[in-house]
Amino acid sequence: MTSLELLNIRKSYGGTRVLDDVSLEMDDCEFVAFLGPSGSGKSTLLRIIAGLETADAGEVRLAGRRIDQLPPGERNVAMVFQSYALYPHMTVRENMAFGLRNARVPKDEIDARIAQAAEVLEIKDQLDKKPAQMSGGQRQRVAIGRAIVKQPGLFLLDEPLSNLDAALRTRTRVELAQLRRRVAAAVIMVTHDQAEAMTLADRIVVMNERRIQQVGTPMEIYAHPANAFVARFVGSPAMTLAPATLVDSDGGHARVKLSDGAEVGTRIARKALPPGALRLGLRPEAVSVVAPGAGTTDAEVQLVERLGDRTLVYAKLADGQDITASDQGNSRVAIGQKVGLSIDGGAAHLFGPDDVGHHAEPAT
Amino acid sequence: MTSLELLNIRKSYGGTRVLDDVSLEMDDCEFVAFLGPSGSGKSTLLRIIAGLETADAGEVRLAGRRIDQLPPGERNVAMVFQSYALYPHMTVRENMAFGLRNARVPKDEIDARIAQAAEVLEIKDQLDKKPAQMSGGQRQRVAIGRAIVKQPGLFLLDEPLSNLDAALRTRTRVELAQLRRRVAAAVIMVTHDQAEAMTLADRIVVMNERRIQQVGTPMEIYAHPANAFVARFVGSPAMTLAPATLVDSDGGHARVKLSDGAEVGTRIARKALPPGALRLGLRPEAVSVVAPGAGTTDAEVQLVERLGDRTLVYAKLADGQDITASDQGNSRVAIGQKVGLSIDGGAAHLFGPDDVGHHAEPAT
Amino acid sequence: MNAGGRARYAGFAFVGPFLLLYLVILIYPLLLGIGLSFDHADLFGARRWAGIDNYARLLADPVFLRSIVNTIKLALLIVPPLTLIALLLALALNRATRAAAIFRGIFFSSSVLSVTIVTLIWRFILTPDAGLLAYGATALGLAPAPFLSDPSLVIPAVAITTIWWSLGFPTMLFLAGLQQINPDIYEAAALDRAGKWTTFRRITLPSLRRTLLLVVMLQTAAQLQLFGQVQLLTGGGPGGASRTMVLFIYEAAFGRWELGYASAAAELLFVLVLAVTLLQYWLVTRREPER
Amino acid sequence: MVTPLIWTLLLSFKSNAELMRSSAAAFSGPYTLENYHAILVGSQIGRWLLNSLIVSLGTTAGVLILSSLAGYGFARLDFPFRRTLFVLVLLGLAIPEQAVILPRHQFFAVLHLHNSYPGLILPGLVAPFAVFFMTQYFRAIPVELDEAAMLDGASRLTLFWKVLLPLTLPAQATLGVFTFLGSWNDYWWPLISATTSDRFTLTVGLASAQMNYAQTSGLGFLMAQAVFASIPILIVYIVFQKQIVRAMAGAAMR
Amino acid sequence: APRDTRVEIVVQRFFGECGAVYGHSTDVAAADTECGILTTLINRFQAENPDIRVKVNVVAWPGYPQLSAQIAAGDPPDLVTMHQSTISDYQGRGLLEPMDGLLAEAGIQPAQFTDAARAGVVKAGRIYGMPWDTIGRLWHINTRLMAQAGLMDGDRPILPHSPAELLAQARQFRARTGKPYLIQAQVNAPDYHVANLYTWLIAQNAVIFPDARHVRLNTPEAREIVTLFRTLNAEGLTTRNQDFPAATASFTNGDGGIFPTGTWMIGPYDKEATTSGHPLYRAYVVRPFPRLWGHEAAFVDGHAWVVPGAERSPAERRAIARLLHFLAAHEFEWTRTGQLPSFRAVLAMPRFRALPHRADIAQMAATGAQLPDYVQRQSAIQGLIGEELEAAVTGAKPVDRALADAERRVDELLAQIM
Ligand SMILES: Nc1ncnc2c1ncn2[C@@H]1O[C@H](COP(=O)(O)OP(=O)(O)OP(=O)(O)O)[C@@H](O)[C@H]1O
Ligand SMILES: Nc1ncnc2c1ncn2[C@@H]1O[C@H](COP(=O)(O)OP(=O)(O)OP(=O)(O)O)[C@@H](O)[C@H]1O
Ligand SMILES: [Mg+2]
Ligand SMILES: [Mg+2]
Repeated sequence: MTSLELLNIRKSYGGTRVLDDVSLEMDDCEFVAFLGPSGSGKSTLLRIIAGLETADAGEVRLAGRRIDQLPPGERNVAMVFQSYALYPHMTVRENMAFGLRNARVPKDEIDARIAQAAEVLEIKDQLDKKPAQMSGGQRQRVAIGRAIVKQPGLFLLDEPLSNLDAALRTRTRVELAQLRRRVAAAVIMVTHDQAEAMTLADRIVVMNERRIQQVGTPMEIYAHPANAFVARFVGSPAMTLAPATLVDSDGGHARVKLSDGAEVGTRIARKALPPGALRLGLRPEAVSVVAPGAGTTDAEVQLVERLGDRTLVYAKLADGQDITASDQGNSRVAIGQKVGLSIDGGAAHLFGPDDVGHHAEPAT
Repeated sequence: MTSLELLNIRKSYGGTRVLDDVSLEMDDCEFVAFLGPSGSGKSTLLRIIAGLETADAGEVRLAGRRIDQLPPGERNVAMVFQSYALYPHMTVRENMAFGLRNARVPKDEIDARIAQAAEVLEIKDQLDKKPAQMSGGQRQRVAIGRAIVKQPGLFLLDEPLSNLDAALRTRTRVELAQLRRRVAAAVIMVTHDQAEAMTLADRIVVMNERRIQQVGTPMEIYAHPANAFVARFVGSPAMTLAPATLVDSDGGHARVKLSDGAEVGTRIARKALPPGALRLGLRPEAVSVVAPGAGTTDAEVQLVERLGDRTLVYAKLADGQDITASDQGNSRVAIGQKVGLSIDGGAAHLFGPDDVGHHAEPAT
Repeated sequence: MNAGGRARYAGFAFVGPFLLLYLVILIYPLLLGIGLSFDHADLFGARRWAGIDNYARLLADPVFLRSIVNTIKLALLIVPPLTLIALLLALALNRATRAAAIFRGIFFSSSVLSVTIVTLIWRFILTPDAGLLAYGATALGLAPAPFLSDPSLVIPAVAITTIWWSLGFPTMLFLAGLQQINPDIYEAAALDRAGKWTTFRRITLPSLRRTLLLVVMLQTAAQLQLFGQVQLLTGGGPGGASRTMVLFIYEAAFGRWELGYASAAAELLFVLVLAVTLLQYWLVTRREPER
Repeated sequence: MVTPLIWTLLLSFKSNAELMRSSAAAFSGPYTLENYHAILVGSQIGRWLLNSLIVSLGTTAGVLILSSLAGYGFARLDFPFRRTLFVLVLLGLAIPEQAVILPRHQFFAVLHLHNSYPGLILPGLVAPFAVFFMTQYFRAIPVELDEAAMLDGASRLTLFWKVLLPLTLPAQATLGVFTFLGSWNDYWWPLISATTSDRFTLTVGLASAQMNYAQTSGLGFLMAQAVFASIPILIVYIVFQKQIVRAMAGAAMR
Repeated sequence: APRDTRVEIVVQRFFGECGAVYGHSTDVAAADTECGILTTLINRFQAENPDIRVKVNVVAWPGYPQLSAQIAAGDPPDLVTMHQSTISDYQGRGLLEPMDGLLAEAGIQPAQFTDAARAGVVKAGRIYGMPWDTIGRLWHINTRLMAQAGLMDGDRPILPHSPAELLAQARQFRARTGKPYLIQAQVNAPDYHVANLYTWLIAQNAVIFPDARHVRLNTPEAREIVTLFRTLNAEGLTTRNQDFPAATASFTNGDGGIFPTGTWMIGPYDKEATTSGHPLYRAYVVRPFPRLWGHEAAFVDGHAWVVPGAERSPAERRAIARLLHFLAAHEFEWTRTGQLPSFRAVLAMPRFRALPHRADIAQMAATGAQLPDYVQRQSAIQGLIGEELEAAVTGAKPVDRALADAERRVDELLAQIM
């Protein structure tokens, strides 16, 4: 069932357009991430849904009801702020109860809901502390708890993890994932961390420059980026985009030549490609390190990032083109070394002059 | 050549011991990361080196000279604070010049050094801005620039990346790596993010509970964790530690049985193991998802984390033991599903009752 | 920030009560006063149109002109040292020790006294034949300085009294300002080889810029209205050497019953205070980046 | 710095007759409680104390309420002429008391407000600095808190009352102490507004209790009065001193 | 409780509060100090007249800002203490009730007043107050030091009869005792020099205020008087930097010969003079200002009871009259403070004459002179003249210029009176 519906939302600040005709539909219980660079309008869109900002045009509907005219408190949405925005003078319990009291929920019911949320979030013994007495991770949970107890139709999370340190972030991410399976509600999470979005969301809404660039499951977005922006933005480290020229086609599939002369055969349909300059998109896992001369082309190693289970190699082709490759965890590659790169053309992408992405045809 | 030398450093706050007999040697131009959980004393140790705290006992030597009696400004070290600690009322240029002026460096020289640092850090056109007018990433670079211009013998960085958002963090990490190759000085970086430490450091000093747990290159620490703490702390997601009992040995190598009955043959020397309860250490990449029944054992999927290029699967064995496995990027595994797990015993670790780690013998 | 702009006028409900009182109790009398300043008027309601007579007379009245000079001199002699001492005190007391807390209390307690008592105390300190300073001076074999009867010493004497009396509040403001400064930047400065003085001048002082502005503005406005100390301590003497504008206004109103004249002087004082305050604000903020 | 204070204290315990010869007598005994006795037994001191408390507390409460409301309004709400009105309030900082006190007196006479508590309290309620201070303080509170409360369904009043106001407690304490202090020591307005001695505040009452040449013949008594009148403020200060410094840190200079 | 139906009158006075000692006392004879005597007097009146409720409003000295405020607010008290020199201000503006009727009702005839007192309350031909005393300045003299200086003739101090003699005696005093001849409160006390100037101008029959709008100060007579004090100051024959409390203490401690100050100090100093061991013990007399020019004269002022204009019922008037009557009948008690009586009868009383030093100063009731009744703003004017005189005496300004400035400023002030 459709839960949230955005219709042609438009918003400007002063003379500056911030959102341009944004429309979106979201299912009940769906977890959607708004992903995009800073300033792309993610928070603004979220705040329009929450009622903290007013759209200049467009409609917001929740469970079929138009809510954009309602005050924030009556929209049946709950929000977790980036800064948590816990009430510093209230205990955890009071923080959670505040919204319910305002909604005149009976006392018993309030207690029950708080107890339950505290159970889920494992903060039962923190209920009488004040936020200042808690660690960052605990505060985060209280902020989530404050949203949960309201049993809203829609959770809105604005960069809920960005204030946490790396260790806590990974843990909290898992917690968020588990949480959403326990509470039956739709969730929108704003983030500019693609790993976060990929991990948590059912669907990702990639935003850039006032518009939605692509909407899709994490895998769709990773595997079939709609355009070069999405391709670069999603995936870490970023996809290499190397200028390429069409050479030939084998079996209807495009074959391209990189600027250093190396040729790569793709599984992308030749005829779908527009005329004009192309860029070849290569994720690091499509480029592996081999002995010099043994691969598609050779390169010089610029930087080695050892991540334990695998190693990322930042290299330069003969003509200066940067390219990121991957190697095993116990790679012996060193900076300055010459290596061979084996490019898996079957996993490559092509982007035309209009920036639209073209992807390998499914293996038959 | 030995650059920094710490000898039996001890420190208490009030009655609480924070550092216990810490000793360390560090080479010229080496990049060392202090890695450890919150409260393990990393910052304290760093601040003792900088002269911002005084050790209760022990010596600090830099380039052979004892420095623990010198005031901070005269120790020839530079520090980058977690909060940057930029002087808010000074422009970027003034921020960088401040320390040099105090050291009576000639005006020309100051200008030259600032120009050079600005060049390296790509903040040339920001020099006349004030910190408040800059983004987090830019401020970070200014903080680094302020350290660079002093041309110190040792850089101290206290969680230099923890204030950055995820996108910026990855980029800055690469920048830091490049930077240290351009400035010839030893670097100590405090962090509790193991990815950061692994990526950047020549050697990692793992700290916990007032003491150094292990010192080694990232690969040593990843591959041969000295104890269970290091094993769990380094590597993301954390290594699974499953109780195991010694069954038998094949060819002098230990073979163990997990609590669900599955048996795993390791390449760990049998005779090195102490008597008593063992734990089997498995990194996610040592456990791969296969069809049910086709692997070492079976498990039920609890959570799936899709990272694009690979997928992490959090699962439970029949007896309730948690285990983390990995699968390909396009894995179809879903929550609740039964899967088989194939355990690569050759990559497993064993920890004895004394917590000491035992690792596979090198393949011959 | 509000939904739908329904609450465009809600703000008035919050600022309204204050604004109403403000208009009725401050602005309306101010306007009445401005009206009065164009009248010949006495305390009991007699009124006669005077045009700019009062102002013309004021600007030709050497006593008034001297009171302006005295007032400005006093402000100049009080505000900078007061600010400086308060700043130093705050620096000294900006620590969490018990002693510091006790001293904060002591320095605050002089502000607690009413002006009557303050002047009384200082009269006894300053009087050359009987004051504490006199005892001290005599003990050192010096002739005690006639602080209250020498025209050139009376203004410094009043200034000292005032500084002693007013120290509490600015000290508090500075203490607060100091606590705002991120302690990390002091450590950064230590690593940057900044000595005590450099740290103060280049780190502390600039960080206190806004506090400094606030203190100076508030104190200037207050000291330009200095009154009780001179009325009680010197009566404006000797020979008018310490008559301030407000004392002049007081004398004109209550001594001579020339309400119109007093009002005109009060309006000129208002203009002076306003001008000086705005000037300070402009001087300090003009080079600040937009925030 | 402290000497004058100690001296005041010592003087207050000396007999007036002895002090008439020399105020230096303060530094040696004998000390006496006669001055405090005289204050306490003096006919109307209880009444004046009560009046001062009513006026000072009334003023303080009023200032806190008005400036909190206005501070919130100026800091958080958008309404027509907001900036202009705020500047207008700031102009009030420059208005000398003398420019308004007499016209205000006449105007209060017309309203028959003199010699009454409202007449004594009302002028103190108009405190532009308080509004400025509270506005700054409210500005320092993150807007997210407002938004969180709005999403929690709080009305503007609930938001103000339950969420923001408690956060300004340190500021209220500071402002309260200074307002109380100013009101307690105010002399001119109560002098000309309170016309009968049963409406005098402590400052006016104590002044009236002085003989013409009190400095000569009643020095000890005067000092005892000073000490006596300061006690309530010192108590208030000691109780709130922690809050005060914290508060100013929050608002003073953002 | 039944409502208080008694007629109420509000008495407003300065002189301080002394409820601690005299709160409920009606024993006037046992009372001491201005405050004590007045408090017990009113207590006694209240006790003797239970049908009247006397509400006493004690105000801070001098009480005029408050009185003005009360009048401006339309709520003045019924009976108020006022300096006689101030009556013109309020009378000139029509704010006081003429009291001829009230006094008649109280059984008091103006002829009972001393000349000095009557001059203080009669304005424009009508009586605007019941005089309560006459206060003037006297020379308080330390006879021990005068003896040491060779300026005693038996138990009588030798006082000068001309300016030259004054200087000679002062120099002699200085030489013999090493102390200043005069103790003068010159700091923050503008009226001090004015009293000197007025006294000796009046002694020469100089017209100070020729009419309501002018003063005449820049005259040879005035210059001579001021020059004398300038010389005293310049030669160190007087204390220089003292204010009133310092000068008072100075005289108490025997640090100078003569302290010209008010009648009100007789009581405290006499107490010193009768306490053995104190510097003034048996070494204190007072005299009116000496005759340096012209004839014997004293510039005096006095307190009076006045009635601000307001609507009052006949009952209230009767109550006021009864209080006035009572006060008049007990004026002797008040003179124990050191002030001179305003009723001839008291002046003649043996009890009064028997009070210490009173016989020496009683003549002031006859020689005492006040300014013409049309002179307003005396207090402001004295402040203003005093400021200029202080400048002249201390040498900050030439005498001529100071006097000319004073004249100009006073004329300007008078011109503005509405
Ligand atoms: N109140 C405002 N007034 C003016 N411009 C604003 C306001 N709020 C946001 N903007 C502008 O709108 C654009 C979108 O802002 P928004 O906060 O929605 O971005 P975002 O995608 O959430 O970015 P981030 O990742 O940095 O939070 C930005 O350019 C921002 O500068
Ligand atoms: N000034 C201090 N007074 C008392 N205890 C302190 C002080 N500074 C640090 N500690 C304590 O010393 C221990 C080590 O602190 P330290 O800051 O070195 O930890 P850390 O490893 O840097 O932790 P984090 O990762 O949280 O920064 C902690 O338990 C901390 O509470
Ligand atoms: Mg945002
Ligand atoms: Mg730390």
